[in-house]
Formats: sequence, structure tokens, C-alpha cells
Amino acid sequence: MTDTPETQPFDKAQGESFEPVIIGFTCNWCSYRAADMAGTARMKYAPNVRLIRLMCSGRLDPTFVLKAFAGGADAVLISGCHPGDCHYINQNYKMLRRFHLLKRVLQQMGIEPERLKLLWASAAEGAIFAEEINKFVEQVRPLGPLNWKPGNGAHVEAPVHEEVPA
Amino acid sequence: MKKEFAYFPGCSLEKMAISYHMSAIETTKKLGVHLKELEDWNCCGATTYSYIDELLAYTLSARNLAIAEQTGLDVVAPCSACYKNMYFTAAHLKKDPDLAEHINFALEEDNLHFTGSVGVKHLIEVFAYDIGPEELKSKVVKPLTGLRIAPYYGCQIVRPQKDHEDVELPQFFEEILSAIGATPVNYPLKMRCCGGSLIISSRPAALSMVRNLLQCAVDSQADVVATACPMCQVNLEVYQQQVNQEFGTNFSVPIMYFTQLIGLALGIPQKKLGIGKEFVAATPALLRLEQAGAAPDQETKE
Amino acid sequence: MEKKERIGVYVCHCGTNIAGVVNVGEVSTWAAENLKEQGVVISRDYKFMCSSLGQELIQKDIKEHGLTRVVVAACSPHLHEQTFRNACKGADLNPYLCELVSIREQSSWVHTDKVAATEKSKALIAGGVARVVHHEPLEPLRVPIHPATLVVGGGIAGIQAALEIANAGYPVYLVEREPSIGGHMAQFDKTFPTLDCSACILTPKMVEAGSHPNITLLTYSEVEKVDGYVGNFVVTVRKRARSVNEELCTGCGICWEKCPKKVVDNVFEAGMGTRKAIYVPFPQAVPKYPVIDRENCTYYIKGTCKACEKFCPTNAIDFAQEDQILNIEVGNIILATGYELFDARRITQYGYGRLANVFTSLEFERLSNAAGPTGGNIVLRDGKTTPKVVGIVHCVGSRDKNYNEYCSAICCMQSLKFAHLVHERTGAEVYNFYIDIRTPAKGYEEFYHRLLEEGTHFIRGKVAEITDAVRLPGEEGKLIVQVEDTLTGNQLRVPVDMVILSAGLEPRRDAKEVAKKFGISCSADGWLIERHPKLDPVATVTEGIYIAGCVQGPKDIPASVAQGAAAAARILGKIQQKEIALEPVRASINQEQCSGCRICNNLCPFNAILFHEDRMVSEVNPALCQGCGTCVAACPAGAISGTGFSNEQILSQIEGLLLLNIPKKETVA
Amino acid sequence: MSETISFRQEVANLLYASEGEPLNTCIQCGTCSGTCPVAPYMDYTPRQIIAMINQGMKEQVLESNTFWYCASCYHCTVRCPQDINITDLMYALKRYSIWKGQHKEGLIGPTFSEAFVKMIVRTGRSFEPVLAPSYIFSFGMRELLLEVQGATELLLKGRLPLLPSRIKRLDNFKRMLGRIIPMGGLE
Amino acid sequence: MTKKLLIIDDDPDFVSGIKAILDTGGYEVDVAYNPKDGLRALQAKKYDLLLLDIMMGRGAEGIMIARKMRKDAKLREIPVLIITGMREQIAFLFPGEPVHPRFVDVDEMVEKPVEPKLLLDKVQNLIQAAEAKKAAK
Repeated sequence: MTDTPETQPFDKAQGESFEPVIIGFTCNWCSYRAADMAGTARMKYAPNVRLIRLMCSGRLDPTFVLKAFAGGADAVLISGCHPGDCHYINQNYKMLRRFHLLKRVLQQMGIEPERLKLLWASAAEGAIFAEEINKFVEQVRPLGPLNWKPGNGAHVEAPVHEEVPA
Repeated sequence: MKKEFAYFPGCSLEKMAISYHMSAIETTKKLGVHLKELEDWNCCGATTYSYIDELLAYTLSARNLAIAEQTGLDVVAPCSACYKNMYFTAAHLKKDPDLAEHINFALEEDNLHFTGSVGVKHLIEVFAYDIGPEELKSKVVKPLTGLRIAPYYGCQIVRPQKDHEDVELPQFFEEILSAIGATPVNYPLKMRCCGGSLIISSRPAALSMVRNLLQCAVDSQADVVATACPMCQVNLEVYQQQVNQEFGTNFSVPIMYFTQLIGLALGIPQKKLGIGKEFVAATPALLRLEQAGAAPDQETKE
Repeated sequence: MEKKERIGVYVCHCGTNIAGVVNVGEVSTWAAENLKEQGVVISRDYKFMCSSLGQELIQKDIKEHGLTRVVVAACSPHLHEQTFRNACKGADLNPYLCELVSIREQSSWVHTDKVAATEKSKALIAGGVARVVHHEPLEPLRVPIHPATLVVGGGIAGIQAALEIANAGYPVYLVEREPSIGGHMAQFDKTFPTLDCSACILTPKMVEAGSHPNITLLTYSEVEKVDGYVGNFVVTVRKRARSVNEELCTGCGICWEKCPKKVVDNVFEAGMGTRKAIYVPFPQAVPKYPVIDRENCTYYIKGTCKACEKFCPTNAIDFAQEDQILNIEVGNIILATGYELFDARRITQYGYGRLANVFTSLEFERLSNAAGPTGGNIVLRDGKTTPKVVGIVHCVGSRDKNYNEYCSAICCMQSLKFAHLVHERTGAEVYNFYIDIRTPAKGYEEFYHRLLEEGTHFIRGKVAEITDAVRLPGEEGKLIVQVEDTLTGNQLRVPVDMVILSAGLEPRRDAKEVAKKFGISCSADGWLIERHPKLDPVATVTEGIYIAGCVQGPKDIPASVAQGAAAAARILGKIQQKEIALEPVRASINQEQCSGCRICNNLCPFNAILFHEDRMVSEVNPALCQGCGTCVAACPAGAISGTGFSNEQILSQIEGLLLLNIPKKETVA
Repeated sequence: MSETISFRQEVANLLYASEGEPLNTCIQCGTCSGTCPVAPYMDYTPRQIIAMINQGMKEQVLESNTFWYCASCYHCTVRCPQDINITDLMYALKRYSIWKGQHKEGLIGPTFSEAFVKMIVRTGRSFEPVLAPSYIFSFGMRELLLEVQGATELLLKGRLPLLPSRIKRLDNFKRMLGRIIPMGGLE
Repeated sequence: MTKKLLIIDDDPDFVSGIKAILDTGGYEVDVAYNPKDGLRALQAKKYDLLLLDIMMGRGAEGIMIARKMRKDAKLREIPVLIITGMREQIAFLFPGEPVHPRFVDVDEMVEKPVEPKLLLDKVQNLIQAAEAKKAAK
């Protein structure tokens, strides 16, 4: 019987343990190309991250991150070009400012800061991109599912994760 | 400038290289550095332990390091082989927690524990970096003006690669010799090996290595070769006889410890520096120094 | 929901690249069943969507099923986005209503667990479908291309590129940091494998470039700043003061004859020879005007001398000359700034800088050059004695993890050339110490055989050290090369009179800053990164910026020339189109909602947002806007929207990825 | 798991420090053998030994004197363009040869190092005279005389160790070693 | 169902001998030739018995593995049979002395060369003893 879409994709190794769902934002010029390079070099990393391509990390609106958490994501990855490498000169610095603001805001809303990660990755760093994703998944796994239900009416039916004892 | 160190003399400094021990203690005392000998230290194994079992080698060096850690001082080794063994044992144990746990399990039998907080230095690093050439120069009473010295590093002080030194042409030995007024000569083979334990296990090879070192010292018109390792001193000096017989040469190059030379410059009497215990008398070179010393402010030849 | 969109989903097998891991059939049927509410009316999987048959499949469905949106799940958008957009265009569907979801690089290639990869692919497609619903029809932005081109670096690659473009009738600005163009090639005596005299084949091109009506030579100049974007670059160039008035100077040379001040020339003569304070780097310099080296000229130091001014027949000397700042408008830029030689001093055991008769390859080039300091006689450092035995060391600083891991491509052939020159000029014995002889081009291997016939001793072994410490009789006064001849296993001590270190090529020291200045990136080593190492080596990720020659990596002269011409051809292609179609990704401000808070104004590095004092509203200038979207995210009133990456598109993509609006099927235990 | 492993993998297993198989990356450039001060006295140069290991020539490698003539001066390791720790390799081959009891005839190295470690395990300090028998008999008459002459001169200069020294906490020391090498006689 | 055994030993000749014997005993035998691969194998799969050599890798690494297993909850129950040729390997160090790893409560120890019948008996007893202990828990 095929799993229904809500059940999380199980990773073959552990089988039983919790598999976080992570939304990842990448910038078109560096981090998305790093993901492409990880693909062409067939580097293996955990299937928990689903990437969204923006033109630049500066395009990241904090509401996107809140939307992802509200929608049921257990963690969010923000990645962009190394400071100084930005295709639009310095827009990644503005994302850095928003990232620190976001960390504090999320903490006040009861979301552990470990669920939000910032990663600089240049077009040539496919290996680092893959490695950091694996590390991030392992960092989030012990935190367990978020199941964040924002108080104000915008109640969104977050997919239920089977609560599986570790 | 650190004033106090835990001192690991090593087996050869008990008798075979007694003059290195005497001159080390005298010179450091004169410069205000206190060398506190490690209590109940054991032999570092030079290279032979690793032929049998590297874990055994780590345990024996780790025991010395753990004893040093109890004193809270960095440990200083005058012999290059002991220095290398302790330095790399500390490095390996810090890098591999499983290894450290296993070695500490063994050290429990002697109620010791290694944490990795101890720094490991060679004796010459104390003079070159902790005391420093300026401080050394200021304390010089009888500069060794005119004495041409070949600075012989040997292989284990800067090799294998640690982080900071230049591996092929370091200069800190020359700086020390200049600070005490002597003239360090350009000694091309200063980084080449003296043969070490090959003097026993492959004598012809070791004798040829010693021969090349002596030949090069003579070609560089050095009056004396300064070394910072008892094993090198023995190979270069005690076997000069056999080299002359083997290759029909007639070397008689005095091989002294750098601490003896520093001692002379600090005005410490020769007796206390163990001078006179050499096979190849250092006295002729030192005699020339006396006359040179007598002549007022002689221009030092660069 | 007003009229719902009619969406077609196409899951590509990509042979086994995707189908090997992702269950494409299951994904396709899943999309058809579960994304019906979103508007999916047709969902297929096909072996090669990017093939013409695959594209025709889409076009047929658009016509027959009246599709208004297309989602293709295949490879990375950087590969076939344009292909599927053209397919939609072919069926009269606006190309920007098509979304390419990457389930190859993002899923099949990077996951081993088939079930997880299939589930992830479903989520990625759901995200794509949710996003494509909010796509609007767009037209690419047409931007005019300025016909002028800037070439940075006057080496052979830069000269070739400049000539190709100029001969096609378009203006070129050739900027060169040194007083004359010519680059490293001007320093060589001969070139391999033909043994052409380097100056003889280079100077005609230099003269042609120097006198070409379409080429503006800006020598002794550097690019300070680059603004704008493809088709509309504004480049700030600092033309350093030569202290010589170029209109009046005839290049007669009296000034550098009379000038009393001699200076060691570390650049052109590689420290082997001297030049005067007022100088041209070499006789055939283009342009012919000399330059005063203000650090060493007595006038600038003590305010005296002025010999050059006295003797100059056309009083072209102008001590008060200032640097000029030029603002140049160009459409495209070619970076051809070349390489730097590996500093052989870093290998202390080879003795360069310590042992007199150890020379680097550039030093030997000057020694063997007729216009060089010794008039072409190959002599030792004392300038008199000719060497009887010469050792040439390959791979100095290359193929060595302690220095540079890469192979510098040209040192083998260069070493063979040196061996020939030594044979020809001095009749000395020559030893070449190599690991592998690499002769990878036409005529190279035959040149190697010629050297074998000439009796060169080839010793296969990387040199361990070079010393002057004599050990065996016959080594007195010689340099001893200690090496293992790996073919016999003997450790040799080869006494030689002269050693030539065939040093490798390294990127320019300021490569990182230059890359930043032109908005492109360079690899960890420092070589500039091409758009694609195999298929697109002369373009870069940034539109309008091209690279050619050794700046992209070590290569020989023919390859540099070919890349110079290739970059020129690419640019000529762009100039012909008169304009360039840019991605229609732009920001725009909805005037009603804009509260005039001006937060967005200084967010834009391209100053594309201007503020209307009168109406207290901001406005985006589409010509300058690059579409990064930072202002869109920053606007507190949400008044700024970005085409192609609007908030609705991204928020709905998030919902899709999290499978939120999927009808819940009862999960059967 | 494959039926058996190559000699190259066996050597890699000994070289614990480096992950994977360091000897694979050797490009046979000869820097190590060119640098080695003892290479002229070795049956095979260090480079040749690496080539022989890579081709599984176990017998010839173990019968060679190369790794017993290594002075462990690290000059090769520092200069290797492929970052291979050749000195560690020589140590590993020594361990392999001692554990198997298989080495070239007439080599002093093995017997000397066994005697040396045996001495340390018993007293904790080295005492050169006790090592003399392990190599003196393999010397010819001439070397014997020279050795005796050297020893007497050391005696005269007061540099010949006469009394074997030992560490105080010897029993702890022995039990400590027992935890590393679990053999009897260490009570 | 067939018992799964793991051999951790660096000597391929000895391993092929032992493996042949154990195959006749109907066991499913995996092999690791160095301590690192051995520990990785132990984490990846459930084994009923471990045959462990002592002298391998840097030295007496077998002892390290045995001690590490005793401290790991998952691996503690696996019975360990030490098979070592240590006595010949470093005979010079302690001539005539026996080998007894008394610091590690190892189930059983046997010296190389080991006689096939003896090996099979020991393996069988150890597995049964372990099962009995588990059943009793």
C-alpha cells in the first residue's frame, strides 16, 4: 500500500527514527549552483531538504520563513553567496541582518534557534553544501517535530507526523 | 617570558651526555629560568618502541607528559628524539579520543591522567623564543668573538613538520650563536641526519653520514660544531675515530652542545659546563678564543 | 477561485538518471490524482522530455487540452529551462508560464533511498504546480548593446581578442597595466615547438593593435571600478601619469640614453638587467612613449637632474602630468590578465636566491634573448663563464601538494626549448630532471624526439635538492643536483654549472580583488571560474564578462590565442544582435501603496530606485534594476512586487512543498 | 567481504593514522629516494618499496633491508609531493616484520630493538651496556676493537653509564604496560 | 537460523583458514581486516559471536576493541573469543609467559594456531552460553 502523501519519507538506515521536513532557500548564482554541483558529482545527502530558488538571498522575506514553519516545516535552511561574492554586490549582508532578527523573533515565538540555519556556499562548494545539509538534519532530528500552530486564526492543518519513539 | 619549566633530561643525559645536562642547568639558572626535573620519569623509547607497538610508545611518552601535567608546567626536552616522541604523542592523543581513553586506562595503574594541557618544547626553543636573542645578548659577559661555529640542527627538532618553523632552512640557531658573539657559518648540511640508531644497526651507512657532516663542517671553516641533541653529539664525536679509519680522513672537529657555548659566553667556568669530557678536545678552539678575547673589540667577521 | 488554470505535468525519465532512482510512473499518477484541485488536467512521464519528441508532446497537449500552464520535472533550470520555454512558445503559450522542477540534481542524483527520493520528487512537483498557477505572461527585456568592448590585459590573448573585434569594425579599449602591451610573450626568446623568435611573431600583432583605428590603447593604466551590466557597462580607468606628453613624443629615445639613473628592472628583465628611470620596457614596445618611474627618478626624489627634459627635442617631458581618470562605456568586457610565475624561493632546498647559478625560467628567457642583458649569451651569474653542464628541473612548484597541486601544462615543453637553446648556444651537456614528459599538442612529441637526438640526458626523477656542499671529488665549485633516477633506482649526485628551474604558473596575486571588481568569482586556487569548464570556457556566469588565456588556467600560447579569438567571436555575436534579451525579472512599485518611507532607496546597490519629492513616492528604474528582489522583501507596505519571484508564487510554492492543499486520503494502517 | 586482501591493503591497515590507502596516490616521482641519506645502502629505495607493496610483492619487501635502514629522519615525508608519510610506512613495515618474525638475514636492527624494548619494560630506563651483546657479535674483529676502545675512552671521561638506573614506581609501571600488552611476567 | 559471526584479524592467510573451518560449521562469517572496519561492521549488523585478534594496526588494538565493546550497551552482550598469536609475535618481550587479557572480561581466549575441532566447540559453547544468559534475563 503506497504511503499517503502526508507520511514522511523514511530514511532507509534508521527506519524508525523521526525524519524532519526542512524547507531550504537558495540563491540562483551561488548556493543553488552548489546544489547543482553536488548533483552532478553524485554526492549523497539526506532527502529531508526541499529547496526553493530565489534570485538572491536578499529576496528572502522573513514571512517566507514563518510561512514554512506554520506550514509544518521542522526547520528552515537559508543559504547564499559568501560575503563579497554576491552577484548583486552586497545583498547577502542584508539577508544576514534579517537572519539574526529572525533568530530572536523565532525564539520569542517558542521555536528553538537550532531550527534555523544560515549557510554560505559558493558555486564550487557542492561537497560542503551536501555535508552541511547532513549535519543540519542530524542537528534537527533530536529536536523532534515542531507541530507549530500559530495562535491567531490562520490555523493551518499541519500534516501529522507519526510520533515514533526514538 | 615563562620562568619555570618541567625538565625531562632523558636517558643519555644521565651519563653519556652528562656535559649537556650540566651546561643546560647552569645556563638556564644564569638566565633566570628554573628547570624542575620531572619526578620518576621513564625512557621515551627513542624510535624503537614503535617497531613493536605504537600504543606502547604512546603509553611510555604519555606517562612522562602526565607527570609533567601534575606540575602544571610545560615540559622541556634537551634531546631531539625525546622531544619528537612527546610532542607527537600529545598531538595524537588530543586528536584521537578513543586512543586517549585507552592510554589513560593504562596510566591509571600509576594514578596518572593525561589531559593534553601540557606544552612540549625543545630546550633550544626555550633559548630561541622564551628567553630570546636580545635577552641572551644582554647577559653575555665574554662574547665568543671570532669563534666560527657550525649550527647543526639535526633532523628531529624541526621535522616532522609542526606548524610554524621553516622546515628546510630555519634560522633560530644562528640567531642564538650571533647573540653570544660567535660567527655562525653557512653550514649547508645543517638539516641532514647524523644516522641516529643506524650507528648500531647499519654502521657503514651511519659512518658515511657522519663523514659528510664533518667534511662539510671542515669545508665551511668551522672551528666547532654546535649541536642540540645528545645522539647527534655521540655519533659525530665518539665515532670520529672510526670515520677516520674507515675513510682515511683525519677529522678532529670538536662537537659541543650549544648550552656549553652559551655557558662560556655567560662567563660560567668551563669545569661546570662539562668541558673536558669531549673526545675531540675543544680546548684548542677555545684557546684561540682566549687570545682573540684578549684583543680588545675585534671586528666580528660576518 | 475564478477560472482555474489547466496545468500539464511532465515527469522526465532522463534515461535512467531520474528513472533509476525515482519511480517516475508513480510520481506521474500521483500528480494526476492528487493535484487535480490545483488544476492539473494531464500528467505524463516520458523517457527524454528535452528531446524534440518530448517537446512535441508538450506542444500537442497545449493545443489539444488547452493547457494554460506547464510543469516539467526533469533537470536543473540552468540546463533546459530555455528549451521548455521555447517549446511552450512554439505552441503560442507564453514561455514564462512554464516551470522546470529539478528532480534530477535535487533528488535522483543525490539520494540513494528510492522511496525517499520518489516522495521528495512528489513534494517538489506539488511545489512547482502551486507556484506556476501564479506565473504571469512576460516578455524578455530588450536592452541595447553598446558596440564598444573593453579588453583588460595586453598579453597575446588580449591583443588577439582586440584585433578580432577591431577588424570587425567595432571600437575596442585595450587596458594594460605595464607601459607596453606584449605581456610575458615579449620576454621570451624563442617559442616551442617551432622555435619561432617570439618577438618576430608577436611584434607585428602589437604594431597592428597599436595603430588600429578602432583600438584605443590605454597602457600604464588600470581598471578601478566597473558599474552597470551587460550591454551597458561604465568602466572607470585610471591612466597613470607617464610624465611624457604623448602628442609631442616621437619615441626617439634620446631621453633614456641621457638619463643618468640606472634601475634594476624586476619586471621585464626579471631582475637580470637594468633600465633607466625614464624607459620603455623593450625596444619594440607599443606604444613607443617612455614612462618616468617616479620612485627612482632623481627629479621626483631630490628635485634636481631633469636631463631628459633638457635633451628632449620636442620637449615632450611633462613632470607635472597627473593621473587621468577615464569613464568608458562598453557593452562587453574580456579579462585576459594572464599569470604570474611561481616564486621559486619558496622551495628553499632548490637554492634559488641563495645559490648564485640557479636561474628561474623567466631569468633564462632574458639570458637567451638577443635583446636581453647579456645579448643572448648564456652565461653564469658572473656574466662571463659559459656553463659546461646545465641541469633543467621540471615541475618546480607544480604537481606538489605543498605548493600547487595542478600541472602547469607548459613547463615540460619550455624545458625542452631551454635544452635546445643551451645545446645550440653553448654546446654544454644538458640534464633534464622530469617526472613525466608531457607533449600534448601538434608537433610537441616530435620536438621531444629532436631533443633526444641532440643528446640531452633525460633523468626520470623529481629533484630532491640542489646543494653546493661538496662530497665527492669532481664536485668542487659545482652545483650538485641530488635526485633518484627512478628507472634504475640509483640515487645520483649530478654536478652541474647552471640550474634552470622550470617554474609553474600561478594566478595573479590580485586575482580575488579583480574578480570581485568585475562581479565574477575565482576558484580556491585563484583562477577565474568559467561558465562551464568543458563547453563554455571563455564565458563566465555573469552576462557580458568573458575570460581568455592563462587567467582561466595554465595553457600555452596557441590555446591563449584561440581563447582570445573565441571570446571576441562571442562578443561580436552579441553586438550584431544590437540588443540583448534579459530575464524579465524586475521589481516595480505600486504607487498607491507606497508610503514614501524610502527604506528601499538605499537598499539598492545599482541606485535603480529614485524618489519623487513631489509625490512622496519611490519608483524603480527598470533599466538599472537587476531583479535581486531585496527591496521587494524589505518593503513594509508590500508595495513592491517582483516579476518571476513574486510573494504569491513563493508562498504558494512553500505550501506545495509541504503538501498542504492535498486532499487527505484516509491512511490505511 | 572479499575473499582476501592484497598486501597493499594489509600495509594500509597498519598505517592507522591515514584514512583509506595512502600508498595509492604515489606517483613514483622519486623525491623520497632522492632525499634519503641512506638510500645508497638500501637493497631497494623507499620509492621502489612503495611500488613493490602496490604490486603485492610481500616476500621481496619483507626480505629487504630498506625499512630496517630507515633512520626516521622524516626528510622524505616533509618533501613528498603527495603528502604520504613514508616514515610511518617504514615504522609499519618494521612492526609487520617483527610480528611475523620475518626479516632479512644478519640484520642487527630487529635484535637490537627487541633487546632495547625488553630492557625498558624491565627497568623503565635505558642502560646502553646491556644492549651490547645484541649487536657486538655481528661485528668483525676490527669493529669490536674500535667499539671497546670507544667504551674505555667514555669510561675515562666519566661518560660510561656503569650502574643501571631504574624508575621508582616500577611495579605500577609494569602493571601499566600490562594493560596495553596483556602478557604475563608483568605482575 | 544460521548464526552470524564476525572475525576481526589483520592476517589474511589465518583468516581464510578460520573462515573455511567456520563455513563447515554452517556459520555465516563476515571479516574485517582492521580495527576501524571491525567497529563499523559491529555497529551496522547484529552478530552472535566475535572472533577477535589482538596484534593489529598500531599494536595491541584488539584490547581497545574489546574494551570499547564492553562500554557500548548494544555490543555488550556479544560474546568475544580472542584468538591471538601474540605469544610468538612478541615472544622476545616475555619469553615463556602466557597471554591473559585479565583487564577485559573476555569470554574465552585461544592461541594460534587453533585446531579446527577445538574452535568449533568453543564457538558453539559460547553462542549457547550467551543465548542461555539472554533467555535467563
